[in-house]
Amino acid sequence: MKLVIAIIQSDKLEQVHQALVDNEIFRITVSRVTGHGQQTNVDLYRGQEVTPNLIPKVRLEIAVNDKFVEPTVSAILKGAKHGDGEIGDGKIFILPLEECIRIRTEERGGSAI
Amino acid sequence: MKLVIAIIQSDKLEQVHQALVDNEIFRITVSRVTGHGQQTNVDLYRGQEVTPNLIPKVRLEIAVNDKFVEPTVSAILKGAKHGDGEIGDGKIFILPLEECIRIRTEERGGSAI
Amino acid sequence: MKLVIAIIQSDKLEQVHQALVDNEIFRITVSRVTGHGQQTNVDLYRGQEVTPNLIPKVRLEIAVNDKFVEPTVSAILKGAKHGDGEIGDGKIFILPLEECIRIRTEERGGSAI
Amino acid sequence: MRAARWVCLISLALLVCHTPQVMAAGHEAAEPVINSGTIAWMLTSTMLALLMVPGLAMFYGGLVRTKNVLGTMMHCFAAMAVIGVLWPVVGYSLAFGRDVGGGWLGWDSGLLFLNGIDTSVTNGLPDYVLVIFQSKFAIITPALIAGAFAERVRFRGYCVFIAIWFLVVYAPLCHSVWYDGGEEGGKGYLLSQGAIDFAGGTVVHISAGVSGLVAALFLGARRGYPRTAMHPNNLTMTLIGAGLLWVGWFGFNAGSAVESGLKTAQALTVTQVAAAAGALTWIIIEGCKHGKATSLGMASGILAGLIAITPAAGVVTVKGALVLGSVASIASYLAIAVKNKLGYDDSLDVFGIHGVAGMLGAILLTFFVRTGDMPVNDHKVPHTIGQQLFIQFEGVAITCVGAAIVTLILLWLIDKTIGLRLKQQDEHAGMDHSLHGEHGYGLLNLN
Amino acid sequence: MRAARWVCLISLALLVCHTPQVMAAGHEAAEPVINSGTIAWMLTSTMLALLMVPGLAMFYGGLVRTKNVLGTMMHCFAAMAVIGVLWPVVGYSLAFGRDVGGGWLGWDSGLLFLNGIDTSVTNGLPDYVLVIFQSKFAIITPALIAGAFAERVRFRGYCVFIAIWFLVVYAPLCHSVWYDGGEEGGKGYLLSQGAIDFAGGTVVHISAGVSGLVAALFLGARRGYPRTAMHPNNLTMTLIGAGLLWVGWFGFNAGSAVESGLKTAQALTVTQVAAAAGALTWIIIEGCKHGKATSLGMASGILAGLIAITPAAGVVTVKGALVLGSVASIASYLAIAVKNKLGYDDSLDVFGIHGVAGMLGAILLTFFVRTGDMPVNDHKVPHTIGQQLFIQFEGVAITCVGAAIVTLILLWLIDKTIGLRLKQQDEHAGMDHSLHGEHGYGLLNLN
Amino acid sequence: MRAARWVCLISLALLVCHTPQVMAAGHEAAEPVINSGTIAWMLTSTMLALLMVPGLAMFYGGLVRTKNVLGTMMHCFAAMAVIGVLWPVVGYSLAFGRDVGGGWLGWDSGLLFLNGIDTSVTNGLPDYVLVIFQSKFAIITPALIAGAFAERVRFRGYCVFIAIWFLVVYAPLCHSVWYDGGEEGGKGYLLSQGAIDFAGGTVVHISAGVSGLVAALFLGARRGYPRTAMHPNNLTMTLIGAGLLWVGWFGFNAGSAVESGLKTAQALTVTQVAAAAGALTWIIIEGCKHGKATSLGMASGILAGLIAITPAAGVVTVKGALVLGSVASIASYLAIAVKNKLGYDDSLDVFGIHGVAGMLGAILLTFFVRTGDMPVNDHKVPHTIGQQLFIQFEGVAITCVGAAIVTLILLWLIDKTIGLRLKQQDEHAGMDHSLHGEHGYGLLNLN
Ligand SMILES: Nc1ncnc2c1ncn2[C@@H]1O[C@H](COP(=O)(O)OP(=O)(O)O)[C@@H](O)[C@H]1O
Ligand SMILES: Nc1ncnc2c1ncn2[C@@H]1O[C@H](COP(=O)(O)OP(=O)(O)O)[C@@H](O)[C@H]1O
Ligand SMILES: Nc1ncnc2c1ncn2[C@@H]1O[C@H](COP(=O)(O)OP(=O)(O)O)[C@@H](O)[C@H]1O
Repeated sequence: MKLVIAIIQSDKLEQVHQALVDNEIFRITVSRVTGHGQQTNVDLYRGQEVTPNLIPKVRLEIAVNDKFVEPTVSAILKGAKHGDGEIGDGKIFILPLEECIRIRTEERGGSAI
Repeated sequence: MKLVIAIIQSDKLEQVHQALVDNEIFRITVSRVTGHGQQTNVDLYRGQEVTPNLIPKVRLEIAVNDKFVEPTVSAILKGAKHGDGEIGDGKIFILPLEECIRIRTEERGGSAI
Repeated sequence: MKLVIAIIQSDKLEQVHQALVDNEIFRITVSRVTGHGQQTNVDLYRGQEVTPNLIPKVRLEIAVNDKFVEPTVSAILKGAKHGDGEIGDGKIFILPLEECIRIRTEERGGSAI
Repeated sequence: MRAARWVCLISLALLVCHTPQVMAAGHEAAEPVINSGTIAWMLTSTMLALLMVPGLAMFYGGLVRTKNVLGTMMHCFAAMAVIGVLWPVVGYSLAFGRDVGGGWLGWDSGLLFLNGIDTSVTNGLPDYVLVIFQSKFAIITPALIAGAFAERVRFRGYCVFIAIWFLVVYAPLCHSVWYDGGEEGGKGYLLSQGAIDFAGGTVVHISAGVSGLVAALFLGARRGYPRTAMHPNNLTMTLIGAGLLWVGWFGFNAGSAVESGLKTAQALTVTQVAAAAGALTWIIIEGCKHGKATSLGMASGILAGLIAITPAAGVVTVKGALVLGSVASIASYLAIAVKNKLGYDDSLDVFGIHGVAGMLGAILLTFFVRTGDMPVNDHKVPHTIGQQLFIQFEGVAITCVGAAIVTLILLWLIDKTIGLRLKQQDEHAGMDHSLHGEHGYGLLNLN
Repeated sequence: MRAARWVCLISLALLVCHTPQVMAAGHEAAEPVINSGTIAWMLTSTMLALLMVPGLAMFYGGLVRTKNVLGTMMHCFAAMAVIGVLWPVVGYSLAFGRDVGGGWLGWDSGLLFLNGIDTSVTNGLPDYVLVIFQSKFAIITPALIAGAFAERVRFRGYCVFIAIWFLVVYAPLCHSVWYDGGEEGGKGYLLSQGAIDFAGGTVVHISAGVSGLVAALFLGARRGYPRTAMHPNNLTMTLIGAGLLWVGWFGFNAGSAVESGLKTAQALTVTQVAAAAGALTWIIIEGCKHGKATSLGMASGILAGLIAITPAAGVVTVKGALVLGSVASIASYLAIAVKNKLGYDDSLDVFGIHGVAGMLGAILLTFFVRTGDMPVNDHKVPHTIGQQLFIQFEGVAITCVGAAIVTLILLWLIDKTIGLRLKQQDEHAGMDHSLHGEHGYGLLNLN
Repeated sequence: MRAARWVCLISLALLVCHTPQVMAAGHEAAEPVINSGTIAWMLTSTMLALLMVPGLAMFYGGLVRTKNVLGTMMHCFAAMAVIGVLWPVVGYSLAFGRDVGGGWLGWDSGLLFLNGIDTSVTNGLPDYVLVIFQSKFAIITPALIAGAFAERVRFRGYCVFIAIWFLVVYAPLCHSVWYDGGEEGGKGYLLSQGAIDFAGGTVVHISAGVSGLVAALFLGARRGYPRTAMHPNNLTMTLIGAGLLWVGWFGFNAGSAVESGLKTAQALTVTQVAAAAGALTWIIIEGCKHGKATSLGMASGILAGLIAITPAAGVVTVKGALVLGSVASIASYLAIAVKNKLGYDDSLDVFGIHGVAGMLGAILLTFFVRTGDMPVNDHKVPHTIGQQLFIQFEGVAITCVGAAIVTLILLWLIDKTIGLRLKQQDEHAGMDHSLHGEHGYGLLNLN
């Protein structure tokens, strides 16, 4: 099992979610984060263009069984890109996941994902 | 060492925290997340029943030494269930943790947990 | 590759960020979390000193190539300490990271970090 | 109606201040006589009506998604800026200038930039007072429409839309309902028919509701609607907005008495009662149907009650207010249920609440008119309920049809020229970022 | 006191508008004479007092936990809906109908639905004006109580509680303190004793404070209290709420002069001064004790000052206001410290602030009464300080005992029948979700 | 200017209420005659001006970083507490006591604690009314300065600073612009020169703007400025704050007419028009320059317009208001661009907006003065535009130089004694935590 963590642009959440559902990944956990990368995002403040060092992003956390890793990644890649890819489109991180437990049934392992 | 990540229902935070303390797990980090799973949660919007696709949840992150993994899991299971377990009660993920460093003292490993 | 997760005090974010940049770590993801550890933080509520069990913290997530692990850790240690280290200064967790994908270019592995 | 009342009530006010002509003659005869009490209340009403703009911004702003909160609030503030300038420049002349268009249009080049009335005092009240009081109605009406196409219009297109809409829909309606130029000046068409519209049921709420409906249908639904749940970003703000609207409505309705006297007190009393009745009814409906009374229901009920009493505030009694408030809540509740069935996207239910409660108030009020407040026909005989009902229906129908057609043409024109609907990408990114380069809640991110 | 003042002050007002009877006789004698200035101010005061409801909703709403913010604000808005309907239907008749219960109860079936007074004008003021002004007092009082049992009551039980509480506690108290029916109508009991309660110290604040205390004790603490820290979810909202309350209080206190004249100006001045003194005192205390002045301390001090001056606003001078405001802050600060020692859960310190500052104001005012404002006995001799002190104590004591006993019975009845305390699971989940099916801050979650 | 107008306008008001002396003589001669309409409006204005304090707290509070939101709002509320107490105790005597310092200082020990005027009525208006109306100006001015050194001052130092600043800068300026003691009392210096400052352009906005600039330069920039972006934490709050400021400004400006009559209506009308013109201009500039109109731009434009019209409200016509509002927005926009170039940290642009728009309004108004409102010289001949322009320049210059020098000395003294600048660590941690022991938005964290 793997834990896929993706940092994406806020406006792409809907598309990514849709792409995941299309690939039969139904369970995700998302949160608001702020990111600092290559991207520079321009805000206006009283006529001045301001480049904040921290830009709002969305973080997805998806636990998947091994064979679902690639479908998940490709769904995210599909949904998260602006055009052919723009700076700031984000990253996907894949971590090993040792155990997964469904609280409701206490079942463990792959079936609990 | 392991990193235990749990996604639970917001109203169970207090009970889970209590259960953890009872099992001598004192240090945790929590955050607000939004989850999408099997659960459907009904909100009202001008007389219409609305089923949001993203439901507020709480995410716990607990770094523990190996022998504390099971106590932690059982504490969460105990505190997080609604009755005998309801859809939406959440998940527990266990990740390998290679190193842990206490910033204050710079000590590393199990004793820093 | 490793995923470095650090929980630090909110007021140290700026210093930590600066220290990371000084060590040539430019990409990070941060979020607001609430932590419970040894620290007791006093708030006032109508003349009463209140000790909340959950204290606002900042969580950093930094994916790095292996040789950058120590520079990252030392930068965080440098930036996050209050004086010689105070209770509540936080923790650093290091997790194994199997894969990293840059969404924009779809490149994988170390170069995508 | 109203203008007619001014004359008679202000004469009464003068009466109270006694034989002013004689008095004034004693001292410099040139000094116009003023009624400080009436002025005090009318200025207070003006301020209250202005308070409705931030109130509405809060109400609407809280209901949209986080990424559109500023854009939605800006719709209200933009009305304050755009109409706030247009009104003194040309709007007042169109609405309250001497009738030149068969009761549908005014014009008086002497009123451009309010030139001619800098020191005019009519019946104890400086002309400026009514100009500015009326300006608030002109500001709030286009802002109301914005709720119907929330979260999906371009800011530039919106500004042009409200500016022109104000000139071609609002100004004529306002003229027709409220302009009374006496012998020489002519009279607004609906006013001359004897239609009762105390504080703008037709002019403000029906016209905004219908135009909103047309705009919502013309522009189409928000992307993702209704599949994606579109959660209010801040119901506490919406609730406070509803509270401020209630407060501001006192100025709107009680100020429309254009005096500080009995009629004012009556208008304020029924306004308060109808709002409470509307709110109570809505939460009772929800309590019975869902077992839960919502805060948005409370706010919606307040609004429905206030809207229904608007055309009726000066002419019905407390019992009438209780009935109008309750029935308006029921009707709006049902109208929204129907909307959900039909599936069109009137985002913040401008038609469902303003349109429906406004029409209902304009028509139902007939049954509760206080003896003595029924308009009279040419022979000074009060209308029968049937006659008045017909007139009220006529007013509502003309407003609906007129507003709908003109709005539709206007939308089409703007959409073809500068564009109104937001581009897909901008809609996804949210208006705050794509149109205004800002974020409503910086607090959400670390800074 | 107040009613008595109406008569004399309004006669003065008429004086200013001169010989109206004669005048009016000259022209259509039927037209009642009105005082437009007084009406303007009284309507403004009414609006200001209404503004206190959203103000209180913000103040209270900001202090509870995030999951209860809407539920808490709904307590204030529900009072607006429930009492807003009850007051014109039956409440006014109970409070201001002809005395039928030994100075403790009024009744006049002609006032049901405000039937009889649709066009009444008394001493230049339409009756409606006072009806609606008074309605705000009736609305705000039950809403105040809600702070004592915040975060743990069922919405339905709460609505029933405030409805009945209003009828059996508020209406009698209001009648006893403010009803003056002249020769035939009788007089409220406390009024006839000569108790000074300018703007509702006993009726509003003491009665709410004591009832809140009883309710807090009866219902028990919130689950987890005081072990778990219960953080205010939005102190910015609380602070703005305190600001709006300050503004609204001007209407509350200065409107209670029921005129627009010297007494009004005096009441407004001391209100302003006492609020500032209360706020300054509280932050000085905190600064000395903790080295940090809190925003909640600022807000609490503002409230304590405003509450203490409420019964005294019309009768004390600026020096008295400075003293009352400061002492109220000190007393409330201490009262809350004592509460924390005792460990009961008066969640938002309704008793600690409203109860304590209210009592203190009602009693201490005796020492600062302006010469000429001291009530007179049957022989027209002003009371001595000792005599007045006794009367003030009596008023406070009766209010406390009466409100406590009746509230207790009422709580018991409701708890046994429809239930008042929230179920454990619902309390954990929060009122917003479990009772209202909503979330206050959608912005917290992605949407 | 203003004081002079009181006399003449109130006599007019009395005129309307006719031959009061005769009347009053007929009945108990002791009773002072009051003008209830004027009182009603002046009290309403007072309330509106008070509303500006929470309005400003919202405006400023929303613009700083999350960790400083409460601390910034507390700056506004602290002014309410500190000056709210100082004004009745000693401030009024300094500002409106008999002239003792060559037109720059008043003193009347009989006015300490407002002792002597508890029942005074002058020209139909209780003295208290003006005392309390004026107190709002005294409160808001120091609060405005706080924006210039937002996010980096200690609370204690700030409180001491505003207290002394009020005594040594505000009170003399206020005396010099508005005090008119007639024959015996003397006259304020600027007033005697014939300077026009209707509602406080120099006294309030220029003095606050200049003092803010000096303070910003003296204290230095926030740590991290301008490298780190300092995002507004809550622009929705800022926008609502701007809305409340607009509403409150009606009291500020129209109340400064000290009557309820034609001048009041004129002042209110141009205030509304200038605000709308300012807002529209700013968003047009932004739209042209960046393709995006921001909500902060809207709010800034509203403010610029309101500030520019403040000194001019009573004397210019609608056209003048349109010009003043627009030009003020352009000038403020440019001023802020210059600031960004120069790199000093006037955090919330107190000088860029209040200072610049204030000066501009004070000077430009000369070209739009209504015939008949131009001040006259000793021979009763109205000033020429050139003469008046010189006087206006003189007023602005004196205010700037005086405020700057005294503020600088004061800052130096406080910094050397109790300390003003926040310690580095506390600045990093944020004022809310380090100075007030609280968090503005508890909702951000789980609770
Ligand atoms: N090594 C990393 N560790 C943690 N977060 C990262 C890392 N690299 C990128 N991110 C996150 O991804 C976001 C997008 O990164 P950015 O560098 O702008 O994109 P790109 O790599 O496409 O140029 C950043 O804002 C940050 O939140
Ligand atoms: N595979 C997963 N990856 C990430 N988050 C998950 C996953 N499965 C469940 N979750 C989280 O747990 C929450 C509860 O899941 P749900 O499916 O409703 O519960 P259950 O498994 O008991 O039916 C979800 O809202 C989501 O946040
Ligand atoms: N084992 C742990 N698991 C998860 N979070 C932890 C753990 N230990 C510490 N933390 C986080 O670090 C923060 C600081 O910990 P604390 O115990 O106060 O510091 P210290 O270890 O220096 O005494 C906590 O508030 C918590 O958020």
